[in-house]
Amino acid sequence: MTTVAQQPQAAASVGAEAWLRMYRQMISIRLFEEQVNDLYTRALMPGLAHLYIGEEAVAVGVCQALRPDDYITSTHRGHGHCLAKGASPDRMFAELLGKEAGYCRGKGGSMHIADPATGNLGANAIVAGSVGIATGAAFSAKRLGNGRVCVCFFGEGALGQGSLYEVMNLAQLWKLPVIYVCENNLYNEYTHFSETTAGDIMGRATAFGIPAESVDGQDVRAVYRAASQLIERARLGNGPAFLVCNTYRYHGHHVGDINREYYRSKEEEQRWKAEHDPLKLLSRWLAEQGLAAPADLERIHSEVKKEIEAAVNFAIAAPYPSPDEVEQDIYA
Amino acid sequence: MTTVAQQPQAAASVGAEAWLRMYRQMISIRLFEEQVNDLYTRALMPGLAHLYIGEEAVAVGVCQALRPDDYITSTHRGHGHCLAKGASPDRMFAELLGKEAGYCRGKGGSMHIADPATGNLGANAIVAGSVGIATGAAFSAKRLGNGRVCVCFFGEGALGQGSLYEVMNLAQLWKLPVIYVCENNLYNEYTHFSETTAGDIMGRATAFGIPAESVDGQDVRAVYRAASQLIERARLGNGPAFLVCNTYRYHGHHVGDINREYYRSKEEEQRWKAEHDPLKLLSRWLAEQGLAAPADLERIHSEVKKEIEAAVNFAIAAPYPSPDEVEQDIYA
Amino acid sequence: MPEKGRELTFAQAIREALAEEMRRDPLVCIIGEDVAEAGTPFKVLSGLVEEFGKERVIDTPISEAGFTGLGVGAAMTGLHPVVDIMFGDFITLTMDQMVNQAAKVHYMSGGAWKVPMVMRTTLGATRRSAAQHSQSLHAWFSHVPGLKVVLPSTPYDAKGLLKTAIRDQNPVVFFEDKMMYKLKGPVPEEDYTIPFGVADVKREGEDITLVATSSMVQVALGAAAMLEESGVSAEVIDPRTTWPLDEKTLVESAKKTSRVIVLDEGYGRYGVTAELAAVIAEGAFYDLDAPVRRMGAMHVPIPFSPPLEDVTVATEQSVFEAARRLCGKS
Amino acid sequence: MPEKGRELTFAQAIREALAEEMRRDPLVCIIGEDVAEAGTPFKVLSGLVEEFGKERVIDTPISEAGFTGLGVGAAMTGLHPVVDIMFGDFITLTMDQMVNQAAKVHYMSGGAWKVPMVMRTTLGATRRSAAQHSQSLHAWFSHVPGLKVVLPSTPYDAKGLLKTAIRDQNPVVFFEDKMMYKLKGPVPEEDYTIPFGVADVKREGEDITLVATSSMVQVALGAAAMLEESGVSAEVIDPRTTWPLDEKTLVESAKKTSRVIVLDEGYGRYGVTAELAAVIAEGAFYDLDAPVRRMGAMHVPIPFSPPLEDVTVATEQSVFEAARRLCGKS
Ligand SMILES: Cc1ncc(C[n+]2csc(CCOP(=O)(O)OP(=O)(O)O)c2C)c(N)n1
Ligand SMILES: Cc1ncc(C[n+]2csc(CCOP(=O)(O)OP(=O)(O)O)c2C)c(N)n1
Ligand SMILES: [Mg+2]
Ligand SMILES: [Mg+2]
Repeated sequence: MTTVAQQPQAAASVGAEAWLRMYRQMISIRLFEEQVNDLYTRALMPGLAHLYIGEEAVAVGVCQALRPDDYITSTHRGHGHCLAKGASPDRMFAELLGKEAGYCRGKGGSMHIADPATGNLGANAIVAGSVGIATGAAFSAKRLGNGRVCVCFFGEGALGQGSLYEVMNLAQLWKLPVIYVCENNLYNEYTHFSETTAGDIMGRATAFGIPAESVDGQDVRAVYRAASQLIERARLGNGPAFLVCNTYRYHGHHVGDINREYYRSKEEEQRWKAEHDPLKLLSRWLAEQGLAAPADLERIHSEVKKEIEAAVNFAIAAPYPSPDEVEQDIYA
Repeated sequence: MTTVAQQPQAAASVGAEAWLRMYRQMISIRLFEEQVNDLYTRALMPGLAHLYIGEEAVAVGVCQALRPDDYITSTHRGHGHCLAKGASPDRMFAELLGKEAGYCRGKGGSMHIADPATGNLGANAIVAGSVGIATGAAFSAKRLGNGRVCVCFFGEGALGQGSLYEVMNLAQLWKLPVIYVCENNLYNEYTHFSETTAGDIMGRATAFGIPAESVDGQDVRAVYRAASQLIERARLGNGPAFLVCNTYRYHGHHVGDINREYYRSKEEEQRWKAEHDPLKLLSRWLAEQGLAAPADLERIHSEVKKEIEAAVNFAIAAPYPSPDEVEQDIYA
Repeated sequence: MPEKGRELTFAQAIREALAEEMRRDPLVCIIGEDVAEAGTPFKVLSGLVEEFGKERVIDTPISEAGFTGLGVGAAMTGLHPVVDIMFGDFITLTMDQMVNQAAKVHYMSGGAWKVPMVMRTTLGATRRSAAQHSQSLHAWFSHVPGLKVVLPSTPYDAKGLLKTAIRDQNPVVFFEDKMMYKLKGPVPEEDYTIPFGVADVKREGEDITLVATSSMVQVALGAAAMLEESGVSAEVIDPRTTWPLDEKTLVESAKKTSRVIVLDEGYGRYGVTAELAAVIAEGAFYDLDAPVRRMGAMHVPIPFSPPLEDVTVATEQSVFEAARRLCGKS
Repeated sequence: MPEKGRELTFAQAIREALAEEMRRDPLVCIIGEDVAEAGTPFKVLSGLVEEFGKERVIDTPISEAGFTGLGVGAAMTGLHPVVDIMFGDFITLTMDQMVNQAAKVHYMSGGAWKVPMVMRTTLGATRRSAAQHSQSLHAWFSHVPGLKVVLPSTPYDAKGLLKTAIRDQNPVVFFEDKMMYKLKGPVPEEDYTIPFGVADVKREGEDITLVATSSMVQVALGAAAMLEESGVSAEVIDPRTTWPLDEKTLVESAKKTSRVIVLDEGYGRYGVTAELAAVIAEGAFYDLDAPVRRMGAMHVPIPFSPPLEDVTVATEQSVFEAARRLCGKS
């Protein structure tokens, strides 16, 4: 559907630096999430969290194709999206711990991180809860003519929710610049998606005349390439698109979901980690292409590690909001 | 998708008698609705009603393919469905006038006629409001193994509602015997469906792997043939189907919608009436085939006319429920 | 409230408020089913699309959840949408978007995002529209922190409150009694707004307070006129917004008259009458001479049949009788 | 309520009620997200799919509106579905199916069709789940004629009331406090049911009545124990169903003690506390020594941060203090 003239410059002009930036972001998400798991295990984090480990290439590949002022909406499994869109780990950890310094002053927690500065309209704990918001942001962008687009991230579980179809109809009728990114990690909580999803996923968008693509969500280059094209197409006024990223979460549905054999096998998990790890795939390619030596990647890794550790320590040390903040920010 | 072995007997064995029965039913609906309009104009009917005139072949063609114990769900434009499924005009008129003798003891009115005896689960005044109920009835039929199917009638406006997609997904996953019959009469109230419907309608069902067909909804024979096949297919355990019937309402969205030029032209209305009238189409064919002489059809017409007149008089004479019935039937 | 001058219908007042706000602020737009050329089935919006175009008066598919959600996102990102839900009964389809999204975005984000949107919808029975087109479900939204809920009862209030709603930076739900669209009343030409959370004394009186919302204000005023003839002086108070709620004015009137009837067209049970009665019973505890009497819709799905439907809501006569009984007059 | 014998957790009591009813009646089935092998995220249903199979314990897509609607249709046509809505916050998505369909089918059809279905869902905060997973929205359903609403507070009540719900011929919404699943209490082995509309006196007392629902019953009992030590004798009454509502028991206790606090975990504003307070203030008007005090959830979206979340709901301590103040003791 995209013509050559509409091909984004970005995809063509990406060089080593950009791939290393994406590598750094993926590592950053991975290490952030490992810390989250650790905070949970050490009983330092209130409530639960849904880890993005294994799916890093999706958020990073897509968000790299966005402008800083573009919008995203995110999900319960949202830390990766927030970080990839530019959030800083310290205020994110602070939010996860319910601290005043958090992005939402502690009021949102893991599932509600939002940040106007990075165009993050917010993570959402209602499955498909943000599809309307994302479509509305695209509606504003079109009306205001500011050239922005919105990416709506959701898991394949959201395909069960009717509101997704309502807004895809609106988006296509009105040619809104919104990209629906379906992260198919194979499971709706504890149920395999094949038990909940009739027909072919791509048809769910093409039914509305919306172009749909499917990519290997573990390959950040593939994600970036596909996302860039669909995003530029939307930016040029050609309307919405649908991108399925096939991926896998390495951990449980949430940090407390430890015994998973009743719904998926250890072998399956092992296979994905061994054969489809987004970090390994990118680092291997970088090495093959001579774009980065192992030492470069190691350096990035240790830099990020330090950053993340500093961030988590910042959050642990940060104060809670005072109880009387409970009645602030109900109304603007 | 249907194989020859699954072809229903019915479609093949239909003879003159059946076509005449359908003719009678269509006339019956037409005259019923004309009376409704008249009741409204004479200020004898409380509230409003949505006339089915012009669309008779859809309800009749589909319901003729059903068993008496099969289920239907209906819409705000539901009189045709109710009559075609076997309701009697007297109790229907009584309901429209809010009388005790009505199908719902006057509590439902035009938009809520329901009748267990004819498998009518009820008309519904929420657009797409009955798609869940219809799918649930099919769920029961499958679980109880009683061989029933359910037909879910709705206007093309219901394609806007997400719940339709939720239940189509369920129906296909669980291979439920439900036929979604989309009556595309071109308008959602006062808006042309092309302004509200992105993509191709058939795709809305095939996206879920549900077979979809489209027929001339003015040709009762085409409707009957298509419906028979999909219904038998469902009855045999092969799951749901989707049938688009292309049709047209001759009157306004409701009886009070008189000046319609701002959303559709008189010429368009005239063209449909002149060229696509379901009664004319069938009577012409019956004559061509030598299955009925004009006199036969005239006789049917005058018989039905008498029936309808008697029915409306019954309803006008019938008493209202006593006010203390208001607190009955809230709970079973 | 103006005594003289120009009169408009309730519907005209709504339309004028929208037109003026749309002229003032190019970010205001209207989104809903059949809002453009049709001007809604109630014709409330007739003429707006001609002035503001289809870019700002936007017909939607029949997708209440979808376009309400779109409104939330549009409000967060720079527009000020007025979302039109044709019948209040259809808010059932928007509860997730209104309650889990619109109402909570500002708070959950620690104040980072805001949702300046208005939902306009209807309430009210006795239109022979049966159970799915006759409900008054404003109690649900009143229960939800983060929303504001407005219930105008006169053309004057409708215009002034709708302007306030559109200028508010929060999600506001605006309920219009569909039986009142043709009601006429004075509406000045000049720009004015009416603040939320300020009850209006629609009529002063000494013996009994009738607290009434929306459609029930007119009923209360009718009953008050009847009561006057029978020697009972009734004060009629309209909270105008159920949230924020002007408790003070309600309580003070109750203290003054010592007898109160609370009227609302929503179901009485677990509805608006319960909150208002509880607030008054608590605030005027030592001054009440009789229990607060609640008159909401009868606790039944609204029946179609006219003789049944008519008994489900309070009437001037039934309020008159209840008030006399409460004053020990019969 | 049994004094001795076998103890079960609240979750076990629910599971046992379901298992027994499914054995008794082959038409009962469970429909919801992750109800089968996963047994729900709260593990309340563990083991049921093993006994009853995937034909009767049915995992669904994430389609709350869709499978609730399917439940309504299934109920009308011969099955008796128990629809599982994982978090009470998601009832927002089912309002049209529950309110415009399930609640009205029987009435609108003049009694011709009935809808024997149960919706099981949760309520309650303080789980650090933030604003979209912590609400207690049972007031909405209580407002709707045609539905019955059940709020068990003990394992014993949970089992007996759930059995009654499943045997009822109407749509019943059953709210379980998710923080109570591990609470233990006596549950007899024999089959029993508990009728709807009968409040339970959880503790007798003389000086003050604490009317409490669901989670708040345990809070009230804790506060009552504290009060006893400080010389105040508190009666604790649990209505158990908000609809039908046992007004008589509430009013009589209020008349006896003359002081009442009403406790509910839903928002106080336009919520269950308002209805209960209004009923009591009216019924016990001449016997109350002080205004009925309402303690619902604070009128804010539930915040994530523990020190904030903790102040949004009533605690034993806050009830203790309020009761003492009401009794003029501090
Ligand atoms: C409306 C709604 N229903 C159910 C849930 C409970 N829930 C949380 S996550 C989840 C599964 C989501 O699966 P998917 O969309 O594939 O995302 P993933 O967790 O795999 O990233 C469910 C059912 C919810 N949060 N919201
Ligand atoms: C949920 C909902 N939204 C809006 C309406 C108002 N309404 C009644 S009929 C109708 C148009 C329906 O169009 P369609 O489904 O094509 O049926 P038709 O009237 O053409 O038979 C609308 C918008 C409604 N009844 N329910
Ligand atoms: Mg998934
Ligand atoms: Mg139509």
